[in-house]
Amino acid sequence: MAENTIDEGSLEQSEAQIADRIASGPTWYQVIWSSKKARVGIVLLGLYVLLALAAPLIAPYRGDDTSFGPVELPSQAHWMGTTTQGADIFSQLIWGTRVSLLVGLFGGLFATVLALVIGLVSGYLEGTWVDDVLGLLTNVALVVPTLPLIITLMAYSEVRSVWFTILVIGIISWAGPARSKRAQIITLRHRDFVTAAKFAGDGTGTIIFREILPQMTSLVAAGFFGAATGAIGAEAGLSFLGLGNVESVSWGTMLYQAQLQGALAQGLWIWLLVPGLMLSGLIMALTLINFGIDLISNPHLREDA
Amino acid sequence: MSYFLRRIGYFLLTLWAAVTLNFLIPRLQPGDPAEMMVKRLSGKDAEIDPAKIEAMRAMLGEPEGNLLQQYLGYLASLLRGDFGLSYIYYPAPVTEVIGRALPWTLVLVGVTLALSFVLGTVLGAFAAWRRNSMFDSVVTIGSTFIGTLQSFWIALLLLFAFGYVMGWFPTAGGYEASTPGWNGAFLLDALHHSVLPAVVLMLLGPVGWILGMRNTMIMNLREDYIRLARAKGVPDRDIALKYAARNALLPSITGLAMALGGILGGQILIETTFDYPGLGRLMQQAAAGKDYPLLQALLLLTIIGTLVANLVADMLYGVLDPRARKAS
Amino acid sequence: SGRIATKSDAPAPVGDGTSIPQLTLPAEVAENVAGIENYNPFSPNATTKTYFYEPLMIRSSVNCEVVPWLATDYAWVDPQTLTFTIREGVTWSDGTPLTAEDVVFTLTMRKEFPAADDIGLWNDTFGAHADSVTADGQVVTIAFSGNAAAKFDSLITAKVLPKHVWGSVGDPAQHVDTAPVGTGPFQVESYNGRRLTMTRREDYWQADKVLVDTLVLEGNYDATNAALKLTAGELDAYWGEIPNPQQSFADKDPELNHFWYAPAGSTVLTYNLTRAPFDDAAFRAALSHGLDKDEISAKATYGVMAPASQTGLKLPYAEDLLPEAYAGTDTVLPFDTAAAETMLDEAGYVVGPDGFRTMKDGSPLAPTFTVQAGWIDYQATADVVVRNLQAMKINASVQTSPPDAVDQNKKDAEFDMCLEYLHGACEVARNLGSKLASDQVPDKQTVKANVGRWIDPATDEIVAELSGATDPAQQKELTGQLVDIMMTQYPVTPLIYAPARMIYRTDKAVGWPSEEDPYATNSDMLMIMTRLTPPQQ
Amino acid sequence: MTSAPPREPLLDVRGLSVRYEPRLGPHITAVDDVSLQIREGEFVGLIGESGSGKSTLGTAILQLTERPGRISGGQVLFEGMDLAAMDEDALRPYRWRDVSTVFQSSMNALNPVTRIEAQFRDAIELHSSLRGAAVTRRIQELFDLVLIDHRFIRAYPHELSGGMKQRVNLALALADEPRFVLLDEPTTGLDVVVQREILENVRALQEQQGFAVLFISHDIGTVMDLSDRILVMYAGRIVEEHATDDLLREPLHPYTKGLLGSYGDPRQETVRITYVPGRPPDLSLPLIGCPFAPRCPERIATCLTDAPPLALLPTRGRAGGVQALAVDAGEAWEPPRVACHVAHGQRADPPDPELGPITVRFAGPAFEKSVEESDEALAADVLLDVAELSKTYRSREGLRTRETLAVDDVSFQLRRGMVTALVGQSGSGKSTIAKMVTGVETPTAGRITFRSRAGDLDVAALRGRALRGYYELVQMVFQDPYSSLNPNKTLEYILSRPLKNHRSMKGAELRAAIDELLERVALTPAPRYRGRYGYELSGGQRQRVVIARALAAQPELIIADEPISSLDVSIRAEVLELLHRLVADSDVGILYITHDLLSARMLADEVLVLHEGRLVEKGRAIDVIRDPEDEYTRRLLEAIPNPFADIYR
Ligand SMILES: Nc1ncnc2c1ncn2[C@@H]1O[C@H](COP(=O)(O)OP(=O)(O)OP(=O)(O)O)[C@@H](O)[C@H]1O
Ligand SMILES: Nc1ncnc2c1ncn2[C@@H]1O[C@H](COP(=O)(O)OP(=O)(O)OP(=O)(O)O)[C@@H](O)[C@H]1O
Ligand SMILES: [Mg+2]
Ligand SMILES: [Mg+2]
Repeated sequence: MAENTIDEGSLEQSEAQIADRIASGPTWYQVIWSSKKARVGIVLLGLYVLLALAAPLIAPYRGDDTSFGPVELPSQAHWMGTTTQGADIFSQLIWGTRVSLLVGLFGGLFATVLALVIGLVSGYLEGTWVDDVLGLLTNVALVVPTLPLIITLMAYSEVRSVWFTILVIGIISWAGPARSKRAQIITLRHRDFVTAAKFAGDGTGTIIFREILPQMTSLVAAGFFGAATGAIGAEAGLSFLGLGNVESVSWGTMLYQAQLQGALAQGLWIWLLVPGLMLSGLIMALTLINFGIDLISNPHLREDA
Repeated sequence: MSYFLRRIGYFLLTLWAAVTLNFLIPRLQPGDPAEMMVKRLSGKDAEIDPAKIEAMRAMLGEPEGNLLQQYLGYLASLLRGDFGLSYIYYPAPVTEVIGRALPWTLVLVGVTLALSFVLGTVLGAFAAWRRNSMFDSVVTIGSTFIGTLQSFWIALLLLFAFGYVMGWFPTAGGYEASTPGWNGAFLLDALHHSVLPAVVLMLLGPVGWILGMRNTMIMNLREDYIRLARAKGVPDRDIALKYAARNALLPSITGLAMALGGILGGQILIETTFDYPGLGRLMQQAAAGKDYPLLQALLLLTIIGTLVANLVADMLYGVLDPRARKAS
Repeated sequence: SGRIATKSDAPAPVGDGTSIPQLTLPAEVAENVAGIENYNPFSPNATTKTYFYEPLMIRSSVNCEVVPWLATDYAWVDPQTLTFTIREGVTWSDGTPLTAEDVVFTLTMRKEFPAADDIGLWNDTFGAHADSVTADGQVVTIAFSGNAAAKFDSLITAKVLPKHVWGSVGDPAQHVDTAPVGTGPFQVESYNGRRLTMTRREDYWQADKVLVDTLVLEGNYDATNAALKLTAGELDAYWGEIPNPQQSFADKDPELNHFWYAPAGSTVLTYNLTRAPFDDAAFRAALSHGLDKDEISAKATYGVMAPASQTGLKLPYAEDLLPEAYAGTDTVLPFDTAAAETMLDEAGYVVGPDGFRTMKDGSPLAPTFTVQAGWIDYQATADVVVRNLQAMKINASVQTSPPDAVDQNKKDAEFDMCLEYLHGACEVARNLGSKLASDQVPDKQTVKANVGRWIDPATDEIVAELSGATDPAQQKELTGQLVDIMMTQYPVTPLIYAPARMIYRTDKAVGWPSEEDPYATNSDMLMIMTRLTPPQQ
Repeated sequence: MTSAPPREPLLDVRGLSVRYEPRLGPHITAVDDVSLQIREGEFVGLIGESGSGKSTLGTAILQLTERPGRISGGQVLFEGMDLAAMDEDALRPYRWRDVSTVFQSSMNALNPVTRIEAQFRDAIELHSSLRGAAVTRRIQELFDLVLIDHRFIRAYPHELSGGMKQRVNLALALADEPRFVLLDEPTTGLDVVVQREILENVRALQEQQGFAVLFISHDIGTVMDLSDRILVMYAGRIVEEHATDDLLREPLHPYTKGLLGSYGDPRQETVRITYVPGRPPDLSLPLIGCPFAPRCPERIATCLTDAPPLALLPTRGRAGGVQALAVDAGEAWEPPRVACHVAHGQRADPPDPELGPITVRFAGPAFEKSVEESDEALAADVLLDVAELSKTYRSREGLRTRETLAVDDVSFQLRRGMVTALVGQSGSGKSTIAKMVTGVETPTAGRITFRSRAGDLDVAALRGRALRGYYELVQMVFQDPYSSLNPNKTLEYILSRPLKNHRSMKGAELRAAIDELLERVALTPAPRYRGRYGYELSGGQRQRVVIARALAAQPELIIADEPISSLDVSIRAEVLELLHRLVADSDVGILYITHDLLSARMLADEVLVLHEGRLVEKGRAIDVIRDPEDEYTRRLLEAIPNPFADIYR
């Protein structure tokens, strides 16, 4: 019994020493940049962002311009041909970057914020009824299958805008991260510097926002990139099932239309191939960046990463 | 209240909450199932025959009483194990419909899950052990890349390449000419049909296990007991297997227990793409066709699967990790 | 109603006299997961509803001819009394002869079990409900409570059931029928949960006309798979949607691969007539002239379906019904943006400072086009329509919503424009009529046909008269009046014809319906089965 | 302790260097050209500040260096065979049978998922012909050696207490009767009493079995107590190698003097301890001259330019001879080695006249405490009155709830301007008392009355805002300065919080107050420290910041829970000094919680001894230490290593 106390003590101490070594070591951006994978990811993401921002300059036509002849083969005017509705595939591909990035950014943000708030509240109020209720909610959210939930939520919407997709993705993906953040907050909450802040007269809000949250940045960042990756994939999946916003030009809707129009039977395999490649490129970029972020919170993975 | 009872209580509470949600989800959806059914049966460009809708309504039966009464009735029939008749397979009972789809999913998803787990764990462990080697890079980068691919997209490409162009594999369904049963012809037929879906699952399945195992193993390799084992002169292979892998396996095994619970949800996207007659496809159909009784039963199955898997994973952890036996 | 086909319509002589060994057609089961065997025609999921139980008569969906089937003849004694003469010499597959009692049973059991009344015989949908069904020898008499002429088309589709089997099964809707006893041309050979194999009945009442020895129903294919199976010859016909059938299928073997998309009705642009400016016929007229139906056809159907006539009739098949005034003229409105703009200007919808037209009072005009998400041809259509409207300087936009939501919008009259299907079956009162009748305005609960809410007592009167009319001349006269409304008032604007698809191969059988021989559509498979012959060597 | 006669070296390390070359961050030479020899059956101590490279050296000797570390040069000869040149397969036969170890954090060195028996079994079966029951008998023998009940053989590691795990590790290290055992701080984190017990156990075994030991620790008291010979390490180099007895009498290197100075005898009327100011050098930068020179009070000009080699000092005793060496005539004498210009110069023949006389004591800063100071303090006003305080913790374990009586009927008073030490073994309830006194936990029974200048407060009843108000009166200094400073915050932010919250300061006033606080804890010049982050400071500096933060609220009482136990010996005195000055200057009361009687004696005027939640002894610090009444207090006292006992008595 007595020894148990030591055990914990020494553990805490070594944790602190590790934290110390990290803290006094390279800065976070050095750590991320040090990883070859992350570097590739950042460059790749940069390309995508550029593509999205400069879409009007790069794309020959608007993605939703359907005024061309349907099913044209690749040509000078249409590098990848046109869709059955007469849209330029290459232009759609480029404009589609915008939607995916938008969904990634805001879907990731929304899910992260939701998870963070719920995790924070229940972690900080650990053991109270609020924590119990939120815990139950989290558990339920974890066991309810997502797809039918999405279908229900989607069926409700008269207008399927990208924002609605983002909302739905956020709503279905907060539970897991919220749980891990709760655990993280509970360990942080028992750290000495939090007690010290209490002694310094800081209120709960100040402690959470100025002492605890900054400690979680790498976790939150990793969570954000994870959620963004998930959101982009989810948008594609939803769109593929026809549950997305069919008006917007996204890679998911491109795949959906290609599949619906029997693109493969018509030999229009480019239409199916390229959106999937673009999608996986973007997800790859985010995943690679997350490798770098992992190195911050997990120095063991760091050596020669 | 004792710890044990609390756990069971929590389990039941979650179950109740999930079951209630399950009751509400379909009821919150707009649209009249009878109308939906008739429209679905007659197709998009077709006249809606009010007589057919009337008949369909009579067939499906109107829900009785207010929402509370429906809810109580629902709970009561759940307790009796009565899930009613499926709408889209009317008049087949939901249990029978699910019973037909269950083996397909169990076999396809179960087998690929087991194989993925074994393969992923072994590869992950090996990559961690040979960290920074060529093998490690190939496995890590490769699985990361595969992990970024969308399952339905791979499925479509495989269908195109090996189904349409090469014609090596059937492109839809679970079997074709043979009669289901324990006969060689059927088993071969079913195997032939499940190759492509299984390939997709086997491509994507191991990714999570590989990366998870690799990470935990790398962390474990840093532990003092590994260093001690080296100091003891324990051969490398034993260190890798008995020390590092044995410890790193713990989270993977609990993960496996959870994943097994998830089997009951099927693989909606993949099964749909391959038109595979499993639970995932069934769920997609039930959702699209607003087959409430079927949808509810499937959801319930998934929920219970996940909950039980959670419980099992907890208990398993207790068995596998001596530390947990005391701690929790 | 229509004409009885004469005996001379009998199938062409059997080429070399041999039979068709086997045909493979897509499964009728909508879903294929469970493979549950049930031949109950009332089940939404019946393994087949076509080949075992037969109807009284078959009315071709294309040319509206009534082909006698289990009934050899029918007669309207008066608009409230209908008689059928039941064919003699027909036997059930268990050997029992078919009697008029069976027909009476088939019709009367619906009264007790409304779930089985899929023809609305005992309620007041389209025509008065029945009071009694009686048999006298081979003649079955149905007495209605009022004028029931409009019920005829659905009435004849009732599948006749053997009383000696079905009389004791309780609620027919819930019966699981695994051993069907029917009058149809085939009997079950085997079913493996996915593939239904049927063999020809030698004792079928018109066995000489059915040359298919083995009929296989298999697979619920999507477009891509179907195209693949068809091309490979593993499937002989298909009537689901295959986008771009010319390229995906027909071009791959022009000799053997064919398709014929018969018009089943039209896709019509429906306006919300309760909202300005759609309540203004001049506005609708202008719009109707500014739509590029050819492009719609190209984008939505790969040019397969032709632009539709503004009359609401499917032409040329319903040419007979066309009133004198329009006969011989092109009733497909030409695409002319300039003309449309002039019409709009004249009607007072002038271009405002922002370059878009305004309402007559100068308030902004920005209609939305509500379209079903996932209905890809509808989306393409909406796309073109909105582009056309923009060209007319009307600031229109598309709003895509889930189909259920669109239905709800239709029920609530919460839309500006949407697409609707105008059925092109033979009963003009039931399709064109119901689009324009005020009692067919949808309510909160049910979608009915008059989605645009055309409310006009004069029209109501025409429709009422038409649905009670049994005389062809009178029918033509009344139809002409409805056509006139369409041509002058533009309550809806037909865009293109909607297809009843028939995609088939001719290596094993010929005699499929086609442009040249448009005798039936895919909903008349039983009839088609009697016309298929082996290809001539 | 006696020096063993010279024997052939069992282990001969020649010019060993180890470099850490992480991809990120600077590369360092953690072990720099180290040579040492260990003979059969010899017990050698290796001491040095944290980070001096002790573990790195030990690990390199065992050939267990891991990435990013790398042996960059030198040989490790074991009986003449160079281990450093062998590959893993060639090494394996040597492992454990010849060379074994107990690691620094041996608490985690046992595989958590296998039974202890299995972990012994593979070590034994790998290296001997014993099998089956013979192995079991061997394990039982080993358990007997380390005094652990046989039933724990079948246990899992987590079922053992920390002390037992350490002993099991020790037994495991001896499983194959090795010739050489590396002990790397085998008892860190353990309770003093337990620690003492284990180490004595080790020493007894070593003498009995005759294996050689390299014992690494920064707890020099213990090392001195046990070792025959001492190696002192600084900045990756051995700076002194000396037989223990001689070293105690006459440390040669100024750094060694500094380390030794941190030990004093608590029984003395006036206790004086020294500390080495400054921080060790940054090993990633090239070192010019003697690495210790910047901190050295004896340094001469040459030290800053020329690195002194570790050279033999063949002279026996000092040339000037302050004190004669008492060495038994028959004993073989080994000449010490030292890397110091001054030490060599002073003992040269003739001695370098510019160097001044030889000193034994560290010439740097020191901290003294006399009995008189305590007597004055004991008369001050009562600040906190604790009466019949008890605390029972309830925790669930499986199906049962377990109750722990952490504090049992404790009464005491704290006075202004006085330090009261609360001494006790781990788990005795010290922190629990601190928590109740600070209102973090509510007592199960008893009263805590805070007699502030503004009136009496019932501490147990304080909630929310009132509790926050109470923190204007009571502040806390934590055990671990690493975890009690948020690494992401500047010192300015950290110090501004209590000033803002408790003293409502703003703007220029606030900044001035921060500077004043920094100056008060001797972090001068203040502006240079304001913008620093916690991680940029040494442990001692951090603890000063923690103390400054506690002072910011101008509290009347400060609770210091083991404020120095996680610090390096060389900086402990520094913090004690600061706390001491604080009491003298600001009239605050301090409740000083510790398990270390020496530091209690250094700082406290009154001592409370806690044992299993009960107060077993209470009195003037010097009295309690000189004449302990309670048996338990006596045991605590005995556990204090006192290497000087022979010399000063
Ligand atoms: N894995 C590593 N990577 C980089 N530098 C390291 C690593 N391990 C240790 N070091 C550095 O090497 C130096 C020596 O470390 P070492 O652990 O040997 O010191 P020590 O004397 O054992 O300290 P302690 O008393 O704290 O155990 C330190 O400066 C430390 O920061
Ligand atoms: N929150 C808690 N729940 C249950 N038991 C506890 C709790 N905190 C402390 N204890 C128990 O109370 C006893 C006293 O603990 P406390 O932390 O006061 O000891 P300590 O003297 O400060 O020890 P150390 O020197 O290790 O810090 C120990 O047996 C400990 O296990
Ligand atoms: Mg060390
Ligand atoms: Mg404590």
